[in-house]
Amino acid sequence: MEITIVAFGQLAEITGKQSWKLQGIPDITALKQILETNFPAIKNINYQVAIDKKITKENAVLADQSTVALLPPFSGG
Amino acid sequence: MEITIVAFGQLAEITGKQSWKLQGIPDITALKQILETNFPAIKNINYQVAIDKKITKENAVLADQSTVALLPPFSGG
Amino acid sequence: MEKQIKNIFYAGAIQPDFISKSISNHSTKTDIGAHSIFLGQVRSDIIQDKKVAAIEYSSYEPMALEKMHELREQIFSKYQLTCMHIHHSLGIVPAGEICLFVFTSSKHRRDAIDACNEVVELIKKELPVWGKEIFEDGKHVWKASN
Amino acid sequence: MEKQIKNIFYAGAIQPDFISKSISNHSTKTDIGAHSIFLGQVRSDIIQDKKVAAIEYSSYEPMALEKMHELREQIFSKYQLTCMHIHHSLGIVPAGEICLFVFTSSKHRRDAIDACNEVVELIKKELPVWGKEIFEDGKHVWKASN
Repeated sequence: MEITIVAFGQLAEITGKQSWKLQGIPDITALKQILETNFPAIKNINYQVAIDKKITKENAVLADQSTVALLPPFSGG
Repeated sequence: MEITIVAFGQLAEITGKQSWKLQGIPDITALKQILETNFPAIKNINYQVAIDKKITKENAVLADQSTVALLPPFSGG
Repeated sequence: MEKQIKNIFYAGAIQPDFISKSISNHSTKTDIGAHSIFLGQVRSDIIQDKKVAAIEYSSYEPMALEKMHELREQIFSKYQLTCMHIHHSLGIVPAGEICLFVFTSSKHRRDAIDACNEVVELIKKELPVWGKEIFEDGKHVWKASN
Repeated sequence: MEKQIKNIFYAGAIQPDFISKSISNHSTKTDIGAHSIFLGQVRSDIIQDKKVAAIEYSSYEPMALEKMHELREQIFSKYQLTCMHIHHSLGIVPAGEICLFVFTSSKHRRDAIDACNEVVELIKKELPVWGKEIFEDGKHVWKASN
């Protein structure tokens, strides 16, 4: 069970990377816990999570090969 | 006592002229009567009148040398 | 104090190049964050089975310019604008070409957008301008007010 | 049926010439009576006593394009539009230059104007795009959402 994480904006800055793989993460809640443990500054960002390009407000189970995007507040336009 | 009449759009078409002079017209009501007698088709147009570039909704006395504009409904833009 | 009356009239169709020059003129004004532009384009409407080929615009120019000056002051007192530019065609504008160009700029978008919307309505309602819709056969009707 | 996903991204500052070409492309569509255009321009804001020299835009592009496709369908189902064109910069846009170009066209003006306003709000709220405000000294802050 492997997922790909992609990070943008200040989240890419905090994590120091734009894309990486993780194994054995069952769901979004578990992923957030791991990320916030490894990168405590993430907790200061009001970020959203998208699974395979769809924003997920609730917890959700992660399927093998899914891509999880970490999205800081949008500021386009 | 002389005033200048200027007509625009379909009012210039109906009267056949864009500008002419009239003598001895005391006020707007008198002017409208004369115009509507001479050019009955004017009565079909919902026109406004401006004295010296200001629209006059009510009757108004005409001063010597004033310019009265006959303005059909605006359709700019 | 002298009133600075700006001319808004433009002979014939407003050219896209004129619009792009007007936009690029604002690149030195780095306090602007938003531009709102409205363009009126002449439609080839079908009226009584005949197709409009062009509109010929005429105006009572001295009155229109005075009125536009008043509307300008009204808009600037209501909205936080950096600038506003208005251009209206006079003479013949073929179908498909631009006859009205309204351009507002502001720091934040709501002022530019709301001012642009409002001034377009005021221009159509309050400026002594008339459109003569000319058909392909040369005949015409006077455009209904909008 | 295949979805036709349009690219909205433009490398660097959107040039005024690109805008004028986009306008003149519509002169053959003689059922259009009104165009509404919104342009976002990069401001040289002062933040913590430092002046913004440019904004560098990045996006999660595949998601942004899918989302824009949805927004497009939503807007077309709500308004009577002839067409809508959206262009958003990616990469560095210097202060004073254009970073967003939204262009709607319709027969009557209310559709173009209201659709343009609404899609600008949706773009700012829903597209995964980020602006990094770069100061004259090369340091940066992340733009606050708007």
